[in-house]
Amino acid sequence: MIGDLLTGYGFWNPLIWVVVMVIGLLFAWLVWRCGESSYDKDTEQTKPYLSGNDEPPKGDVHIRGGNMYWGFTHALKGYYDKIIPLHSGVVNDYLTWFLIGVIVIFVVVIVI
Amino acid sequence: MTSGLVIRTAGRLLAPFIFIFGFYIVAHGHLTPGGGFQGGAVIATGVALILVCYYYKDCIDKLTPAKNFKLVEAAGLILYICTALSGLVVGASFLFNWMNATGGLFGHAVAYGVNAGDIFTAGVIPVLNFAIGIEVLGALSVVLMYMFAGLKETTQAEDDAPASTPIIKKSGKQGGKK
Amino acid sequence: MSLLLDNMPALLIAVSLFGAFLIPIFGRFLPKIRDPWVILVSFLASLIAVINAVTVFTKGTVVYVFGAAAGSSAASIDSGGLPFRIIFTIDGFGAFMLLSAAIVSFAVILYLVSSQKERSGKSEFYALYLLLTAGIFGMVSTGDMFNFFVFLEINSLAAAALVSYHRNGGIAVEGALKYLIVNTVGGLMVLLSIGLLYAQYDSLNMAVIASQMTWTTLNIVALVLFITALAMKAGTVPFHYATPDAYSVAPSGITALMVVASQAGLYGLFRILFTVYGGALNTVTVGWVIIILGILSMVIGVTMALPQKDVKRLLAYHAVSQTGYMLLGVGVALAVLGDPVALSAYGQTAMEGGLFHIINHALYKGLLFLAVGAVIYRTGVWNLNKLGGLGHNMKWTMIFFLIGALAIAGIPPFNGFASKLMIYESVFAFNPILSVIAMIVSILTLASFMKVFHSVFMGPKLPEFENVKEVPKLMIAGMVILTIFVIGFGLVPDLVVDSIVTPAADALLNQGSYIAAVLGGVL
Amino acid sequence: MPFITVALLIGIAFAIILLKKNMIKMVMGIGIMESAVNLFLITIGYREDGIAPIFTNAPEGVDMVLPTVQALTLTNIVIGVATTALMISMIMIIYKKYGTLNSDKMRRLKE
Amino acid sequence: MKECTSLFPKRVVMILVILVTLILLLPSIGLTFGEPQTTTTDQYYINNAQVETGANNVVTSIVFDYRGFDTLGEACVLFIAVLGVAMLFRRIGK
Repeated sequence: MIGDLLTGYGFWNPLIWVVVMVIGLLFAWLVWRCGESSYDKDTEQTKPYLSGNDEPPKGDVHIRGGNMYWGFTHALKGYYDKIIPLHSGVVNDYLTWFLIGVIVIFVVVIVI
Repeated sequence: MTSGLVIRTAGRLLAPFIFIFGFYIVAHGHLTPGGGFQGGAVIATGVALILVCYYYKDCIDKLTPAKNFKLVEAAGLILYICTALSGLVVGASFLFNWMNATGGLFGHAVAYGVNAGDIFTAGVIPVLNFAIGIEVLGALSVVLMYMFAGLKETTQAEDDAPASTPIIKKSGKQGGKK
Repeated sequence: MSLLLDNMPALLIAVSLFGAFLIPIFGRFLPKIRDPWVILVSFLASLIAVINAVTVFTKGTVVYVFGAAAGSSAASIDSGGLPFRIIFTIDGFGAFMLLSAAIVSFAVILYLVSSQKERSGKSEFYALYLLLTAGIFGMVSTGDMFNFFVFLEINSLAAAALVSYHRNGGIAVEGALKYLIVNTVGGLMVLLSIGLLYAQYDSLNMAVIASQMTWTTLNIVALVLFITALAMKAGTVPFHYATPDAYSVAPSGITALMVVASQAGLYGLFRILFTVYGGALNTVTVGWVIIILGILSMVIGVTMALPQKDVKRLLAYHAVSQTGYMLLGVGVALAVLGDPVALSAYGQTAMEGGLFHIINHALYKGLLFLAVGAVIYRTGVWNLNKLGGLGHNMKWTMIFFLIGALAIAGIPPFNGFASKLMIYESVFAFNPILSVIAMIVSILTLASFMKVFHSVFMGPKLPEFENVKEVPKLMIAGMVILTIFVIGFGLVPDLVVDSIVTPAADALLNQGSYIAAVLGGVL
Repeated sequence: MPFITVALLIGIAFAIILLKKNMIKMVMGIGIMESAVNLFLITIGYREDGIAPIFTNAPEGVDMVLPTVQALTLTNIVIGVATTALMISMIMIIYKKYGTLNSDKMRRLKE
Repeated sequence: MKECTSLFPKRVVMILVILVTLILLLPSIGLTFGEPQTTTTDQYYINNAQVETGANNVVTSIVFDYRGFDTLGEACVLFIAVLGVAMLFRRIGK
């Protein structure tokens, strides 16, 4: 039988969680059912209202992948400026890192 | 266009001896220094000599195309693995040397210590030697032939892809099937 | 029947190799039956791997001697106490890796047979695929140092050759060449340290070497070379540079299998650390080295993944990042190896979490690569900026990708959550900061997968992808297999942990049992 | 003494691999490293005044050198040949496509 | 762009190479040339290989019998190289 995955702090029992999720979905479905019954898909109601302006075409407002997390990378600019040049694409560098790894780990293991 | 008369004659004269020497090395692998790899490599040297003397184009026209050598190689490997699997058939483990000291082919008993050597000893080892010899001969010849042939200028369309090609049929000239 | 059962470890390799050797002949003369043959051989190999694993989990460590009169008996029957032949020693950990490789390789071949249908050079491709599978199986089941090296080379060469399959104007070949050069140098360093061990102990068997291992300068040199070379194979920071290069240009199905191939390198690392060196190790120092490698991999992997535009490259950086979790969990266990109290308190759990993450990662990262491959198969675009709105036409692919993305981000109830939870909790007991870093990395992982999911599947239908269809059924089948395991492992984590992960962790932590299994309790 | 040679050879090989930008030379460096490792394997099996471990027409009563390492070396030589063949052909393809052998120019995959 | 695109200047690389060489020089202190420390396995091969396998050449008996599986793997490596070369030089639409 399915038991708990004990970790010392909490537990993870998938069955309980599945039950909780099913209840949540049920609840969501109930809420959805209570909705306005006069809602109709193909009428004016579904159109977003942008202060009377025309809605731009969908293709224009779609955020492309490259634009997401622009702020994140911009905030960590100092970090990314350092880290991206490390991935230089030159094979010689890849092997130099190997040598550095050998030396550093050897020194660490020998000294400590 | 061919290379000079001297080279061609020398190549024609030498090649059979190289083949026989390679065969000798393969066959006596369990008695003298050598074995399948070395012998196969020597035979492949003979193939390389012929390639150098007669040019790649003439060779594949007159003799045999490179892909046949691939079959030769696969045949050698299949011989090896079948010999290895035959150990299972006789009830022992993979690669068991079941032909040794049975009296049959390659099964003569061998005396301990220094002796003159008897070619019909060592059980499956000569068989494996031959298998490896065939395999190495095929492999090195194939590699040589492909490198001699080189990459004919393939255009991007002929080449197999932008990194992860669409295989939408309608693009048409996208590298076809074979 | 018993003949076959006794020789299962040999058949594990022999079937794949035999299938691979026949493929050039089939491809030449009988091209029709080549594809069914590949599927059949792959299925048989996976089946044999599963049988082997089940045998190990029920009856204990399997020892198989190649070339002995009776293969399945212990090594010492051959001659005088020490093993003189090549020995396959499949213990719990090996069986665990066999399971993950078997599942992924079978799912991937179903996918590949369908997705590579229209290409040329398929005979070589399938033969190389089977050889790569054989290389992985051999690496995780061998008990002999040099044999390990040979399989490592098979693994590297086959993987590199497969990466270069779509030559793609040279870019794929470039990635393959970088991967090959890096792995060749690593392999040579492994061989050098095998030579160092051989010079001292005059044996190549892991158990024999383990039984005599001491902490001398020579062994330290060998250990350092092992750690760096195998970490390079596994793709941990700062040796990871070739990994994204190779993953991003390989055919998608192959990338899914290469995740397992690099985990075989991780297997080698853990095997060397725990079984061969084991108690002789200065465990705290080496454990911290492993932990720091893991933390670096996690952080740098995920931060490099965030701004990527190439979707496969992004996934490749996530592979680097997830490798860090495994190293973190196992490193914590290694650091407390000499302390029985801490080991039983949280070390064991950390170990199990790290190992559980290996199989989970193989499954969900395989699923993600296959799903992304399906997108690329239909659209031919792998730049995130140009993709969009595919959810309308590729519903199944979207669902599979979503499941994989939630699993990798550690969202319940998928399998990634279970292993990550174990790692967090046990690492928190060891050092809270490490655990916090792991959680932050997990959040960033979720964030970056939201980006991929949004930009590939969400949004309005784009005009250029108007006619995109769902992928063929076989490709779906390959993804379904992995999805079933991803969900299944998430729903019954305790069952999985008890039945396969705990034996694996025990096998690693208990060095003596490995030695006793090979040397017949001589020690 | 031979071990010093091995270390120096590996150092030279690393220097070639890291400093030379020509891919063919890098492959040569890897070849040197392979030879160095082979040399190391052979030397750890050497015995003073040993003969090759072959019984055919061997002199009586002489020590033989250790045979295992020679077998390993044979295996490694073949693996080296295979690796080199694959690398060289990849470089040939890249040269055809990129028109250069320089590893600095070979970085369409980066970041 | 500068002529040299490597991250590391040549001098740094040379220092790294020298350090690694120094590390690799350590085995020459620990190992003795000409007298292997332990020879149990190999002495067994020399003594028994001829009887057990019937081959006069001990190296061959190891390559093909005791460690025959390695040889299979090595043949596979060669096979992989051939397949890889054939795949790289394949021509489409042949």
